[in-house]
Amino acid sequence: SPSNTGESTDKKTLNFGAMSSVDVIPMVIANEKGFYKEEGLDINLQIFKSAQDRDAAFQAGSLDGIIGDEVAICLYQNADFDVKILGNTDGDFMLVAGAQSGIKSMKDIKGKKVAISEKTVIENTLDVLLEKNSLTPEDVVKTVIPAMPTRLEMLRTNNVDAALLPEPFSTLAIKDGGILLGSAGSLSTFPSVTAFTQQAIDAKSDEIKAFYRAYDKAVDYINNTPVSEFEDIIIKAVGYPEDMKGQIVLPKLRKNTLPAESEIQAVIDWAKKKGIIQKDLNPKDMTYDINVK
Amino acid sequence: MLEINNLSVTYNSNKNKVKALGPVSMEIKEGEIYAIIGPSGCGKSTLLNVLSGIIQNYEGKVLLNNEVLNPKRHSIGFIPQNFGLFPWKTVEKNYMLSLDIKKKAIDRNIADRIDYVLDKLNIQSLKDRYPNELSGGQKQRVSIARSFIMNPDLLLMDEPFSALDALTREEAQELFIGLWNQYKITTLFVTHSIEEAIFMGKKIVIISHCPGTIVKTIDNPLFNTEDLREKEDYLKLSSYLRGIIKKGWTL
Amino acid sequence: MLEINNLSVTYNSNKNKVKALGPVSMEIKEGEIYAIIGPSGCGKSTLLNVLSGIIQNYEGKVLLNNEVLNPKRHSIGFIPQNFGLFPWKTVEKNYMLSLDIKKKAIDRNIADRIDYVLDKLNIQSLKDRYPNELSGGQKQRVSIARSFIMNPDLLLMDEPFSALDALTREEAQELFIGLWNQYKITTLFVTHSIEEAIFMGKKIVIISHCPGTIVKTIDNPLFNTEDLREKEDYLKLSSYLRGIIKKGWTL
Amino acid sequence: MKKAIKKISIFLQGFLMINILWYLLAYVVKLRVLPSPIEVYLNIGQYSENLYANVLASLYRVAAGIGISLILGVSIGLLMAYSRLWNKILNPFVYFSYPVPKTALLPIIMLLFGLGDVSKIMIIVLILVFQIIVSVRDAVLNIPSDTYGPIKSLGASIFQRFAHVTIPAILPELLTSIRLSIGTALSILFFAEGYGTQKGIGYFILDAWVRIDYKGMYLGIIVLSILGFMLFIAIDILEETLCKWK
Amino acid sequence: MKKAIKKISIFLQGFLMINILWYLLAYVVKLRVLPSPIEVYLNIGQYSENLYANVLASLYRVAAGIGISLILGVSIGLLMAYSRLWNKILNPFVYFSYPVPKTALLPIIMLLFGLGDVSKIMIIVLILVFQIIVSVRDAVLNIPSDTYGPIKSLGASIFQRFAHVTIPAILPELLTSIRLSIGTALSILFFAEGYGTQKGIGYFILDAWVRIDYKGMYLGIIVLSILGFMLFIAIDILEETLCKWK
Ligand SMILES: Nc1ncnc2c1ncn2[C@@H]1O[C@H](COP(=O)(O)OP(=O)(O)OP(=O)(O)O)[C@@H](O)[C@H]1O
Ligand SMILES: Nc1ncnc2c1ncn2[C@@H]1O[C@H](COP(=O)(O)OP(=O)(O)OP(=O)(O)O)[C@@H](O)[C@H]1O
Ligand SMILES: [Mg+2]
Ligand SMILES: [Mg+2]
Repeated sequence: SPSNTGESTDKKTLNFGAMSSVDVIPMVIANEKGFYKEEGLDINLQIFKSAQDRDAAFQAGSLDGIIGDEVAICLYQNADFDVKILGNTDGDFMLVAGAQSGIKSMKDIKGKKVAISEKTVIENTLDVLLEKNSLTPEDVVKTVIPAMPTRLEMLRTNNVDAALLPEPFSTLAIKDGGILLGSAGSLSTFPSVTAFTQQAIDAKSDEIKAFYRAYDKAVDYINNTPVSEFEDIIIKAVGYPEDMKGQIVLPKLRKNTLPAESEIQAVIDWAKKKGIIQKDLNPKDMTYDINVK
Repeated sequence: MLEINNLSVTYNSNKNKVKALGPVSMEIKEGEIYAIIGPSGCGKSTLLNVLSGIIQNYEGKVLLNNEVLNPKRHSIGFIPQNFGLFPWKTVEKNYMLSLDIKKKAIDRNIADRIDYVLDKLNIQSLKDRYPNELSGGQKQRVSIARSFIMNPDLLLMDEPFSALDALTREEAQELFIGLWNQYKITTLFVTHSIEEAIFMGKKIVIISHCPGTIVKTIDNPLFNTEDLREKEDYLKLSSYLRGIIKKGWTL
Repeated sequence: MLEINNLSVTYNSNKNKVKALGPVSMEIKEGEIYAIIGPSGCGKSTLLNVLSGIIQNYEGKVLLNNEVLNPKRHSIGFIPQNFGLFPWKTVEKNYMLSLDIKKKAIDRNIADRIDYVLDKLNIQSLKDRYPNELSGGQKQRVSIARSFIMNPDLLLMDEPFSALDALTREEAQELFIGLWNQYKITTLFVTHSIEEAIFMGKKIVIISHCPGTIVKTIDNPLFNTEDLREKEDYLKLSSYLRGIIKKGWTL
Repeated sequence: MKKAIKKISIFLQGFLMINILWYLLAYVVKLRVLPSPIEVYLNIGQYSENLYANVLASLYRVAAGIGISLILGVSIGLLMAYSRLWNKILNPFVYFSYPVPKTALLPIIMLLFGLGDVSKIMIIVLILVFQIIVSVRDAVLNIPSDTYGPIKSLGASIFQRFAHVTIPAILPELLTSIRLSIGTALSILFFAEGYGTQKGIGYFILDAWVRIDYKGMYLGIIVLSILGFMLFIAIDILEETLCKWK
Repeated sequence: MKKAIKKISIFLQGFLMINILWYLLAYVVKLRVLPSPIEVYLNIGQYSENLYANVLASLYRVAAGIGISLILGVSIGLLMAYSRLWNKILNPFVYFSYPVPKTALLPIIMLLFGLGDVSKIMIIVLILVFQIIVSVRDAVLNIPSDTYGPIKSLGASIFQRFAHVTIPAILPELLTSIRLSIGTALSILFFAEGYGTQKGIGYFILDAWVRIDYKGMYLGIIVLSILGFMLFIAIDILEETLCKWK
């Protein structure tokens, strides 16, 4: 494979943004372990505390790419913002019932209060989980709590009966006696993706290729190294609570791959039905194969 | 009748005590009008504030019509230097304030009195204005109206005309004396002007430097004399008073 | 010498024009002191504001020492009613302001003059205080110091003593006249007090109702007389002036 | 009314100027985050009925928040002004609470008051009440003591002094403080309406932001500004009615 | 210094009282979101060096934001006070911008100024500058015109009038307006430090929140309050030095 290492011709900085969540671990490791440098890539990795800030920066042109989700990419495309999915990440979203909610399985969730964030992959995952269990979205009371720490806290204090949470919040909820009712991963969907603007793909394709090569290296490293060796790095960069030290379990990560078209189509249909998007989108137009190999 | 017996006042400000007045003893018969003059800071306003019930922390005794002075029981008119009108009340609400607070019903008698006072002071037409829309002289007249309408047992005035210019001042003084002659309300007023004291005070009380005590009380035969300032006696009396002032308010 | 020729002033406020003064013509010889009296609102302050260069929008001609009056070229002292001290400057900075603005170096001459003036007015010890820490009389003296230190071509005073009480006022008048006799600065002052006009004005200018014009200019033989108020002539002159005032500032 | 009409005209001028500037800026940067005002206004139809309900919901929260803050703030402010003891006790508390970033307390407020309107109103109250307390207390203490002279000499009761002097004397400051509160309360809607609700102009803006619907978002901002302005005008009219003497 | 010392003592009392109240509330509600103050202070050690750098970073942003707002606000405020024309032009603009929720403009600010310190400082400026403009303009217009009399009669130049009268006369209002600005600027750190940085006390609080590290979060809030208070004291000392005459 043609590596750009050594060719020092006007390298551009790649600006990449993500929320502090589990999916960003490979990027953080690649940065810390120097994998980007090895690929000759100069990266500016921005970690945001809220999705809105990330979106604002992305839209304002301060970022070339982000970790987002399929719903967000639909929204971008719907708003004529040409963003392409270039890969999948292994972030998962879990539906956890509170210890005192009386919910033991998906059957008990009817009529209960579920904390989500609206018009996001979180709501999408909840709806998909409900439908898989022969329920409809109307069967639960959706309670909007955008901030994830607050969503977790409302679950812990029984203000809501269940909550849809990403890692590490879901693990914390389960540690407190919460019951895992289902997850996106259990349905073999991986709604969390990496995406770049078409503009960046056109102007910085070499850099993006280098980015994914480093990503794959990081995946190899993570899969083959005990967590304890890089635990501190991710605690610092990702926003894991300090007291999870020694208890972090990472899923087996996959090297970069594009999500299945059917999966994207399902998200498009959902968003269309919800009225979140108006345009007729085509999964083919939403992905781009950068072809690293 | 107002009786003041060994009155003295001490202010407590920031831990140190300031004796501001006293001891002062005097007696004002019903229907008299007294002028008080004294150096700046000698306690003239303090005295009026005691008599008007604003300062309640004093030593000595103050009796009005043989009862301990109490603004809730007695009816006391008070005209401060800045006229004491409330800017948020119309002229009418301002001069009716006394009746309002005392919750007096307006009977035939009072209504006549109101008409007479307003007419004399020529402020009928200002009824609906706010004090800010009045000249100094007009404000003064409204303030006088407020006190005369309530027919007080005692009227107190603290430099009532000093904020007015020369001409307006003489007009206001004459209006006041006109009304006063009608109602003969027991009155005590503070002034910085010898002229005013002679023109308006049946008796003139001279107070010493702080803490103020009474230096002398003078009978004033020139009270309410027309063309006062052109009389020979005026010159004498005023130069006598001036002499006391020059000697630092001592005899 | 100050020459005022057909001066009139019109204010433009909210679209309607108010003629506030004029036409006024007068001449003040060097080393003279003129008192101006007139009814409230007749334009006295307006006249002083023109002469001090504060109002520059006037009709007519004003010449000082044969040049068109201009505060940048001329040296003009101005004492407003509230003394015009800057609360954020110490007393020293306040009285040195005139020299500061005119960027005058302090030579032997000026230093002597400063010493003399401060000494006369007895404010040496107040140097480092702020105006808020002074009594009215002290403020007045600092304001007078400011003007005398600069040795102005023209001194203007707008009711300079009216904010002081009777006693302080007489003291201040005497201090002022003492200094004035030393330096004989051409002076024009506005007053509401007939007494003050007679005591301090070599000539007394009477102004009519708004828009003010000159009703009469009177030579005052009583200027700077000791024990003025006890003189027979004083009574005559003051009752003459009072007569004019009573007739509504007309002859 | 004169003052109100003048303000409306100033507002309209400002509105026009901002739109022109906005148009030019949008024209220059040509980015989706900054649609031109024309695009925004052309799209107004699709939101219109929706907007109405949102404005009402926010108005209710803002009004309730300001109302409660006023009741609490005025009472505590008066208490502190009248009683030296209470002033001594409460002053340090007020003083310390002033710079505490109340928005950081959102999680606690949600836990204590739930996800409903109560917690939204409470956060508005928490932010406003301290400044109202301080301004009422200072306004009362700033009434020159001799103002009470004439009414005291008439033997007025505490209550009469209060009704005839204290209240009218502090009214202008109180209205100014309400005016400032309105601005603050509206900008707090952003936090308050971010959770537990599907109604409110703050929600409308946040929702549009999430959906990357910048036209909707700017429309919401404009509506919020106009709402703020209308509340300002309402206060102006109230002031002209209550403070005729000014 | 007397004023400052008095304020420090009031602050300490307030601090104590808040902590006692906090302790009681924590004891009653027994929730993880509300750890007791004792727990918070016991954990201070693990953050200490970290906190220092964070405070410095925030201080820089706040100082720069307030500084720029002052320069802009004072110049524009003076311009509007001195020139009727400019007042006519800028007044509607200022008036309309006042109630616009500036935090909603984050996308534009990022667009125009990127993700770095400049955009953080700019959002502070955007929120503060209007209130400084208004307060400077009003302060200048409120100087009674006869204040200038004595200095005009001395033939002072515009610049001299400015230095001897205008500036000292508006100084107290300016300092009050800076004091208010500090409170606002600190609470804006919450937005401003949520992106593009890993330093700052706002970031520290947000980060602790996301980590569900409530002890750290409250520590941050306390530190922010103390920082605010110290800036207040600094202004007090400045005021006592510059406004000796008060
Ligand atoms: N509230 C107060 N606390 C402490 N001292 C006071 C207070 N009010 C007045 N004083 C002092 O008491 C003395 C008498 O004051 P008062 O106002 O009665 O004088 P006055 O004769 O009315 O003076 P003026 O002629 O200037 O009006 C003064 O020395 C004054 O400084
Ligand atoms: N800035 C202004 N705009 C419009 N009219 C004014 C202005 N200043 C003064 N006037 C009017 O001009 C007239 C003269 O005012 P001026 O202040 O000169 O009177 P004055 O003789 O000094 O009065 P007083 O004795 O009360 O000080 C008055 O009728 C006043 O209302
Ligand atoms: Mg007094
Ligand atoms: Mg005048």
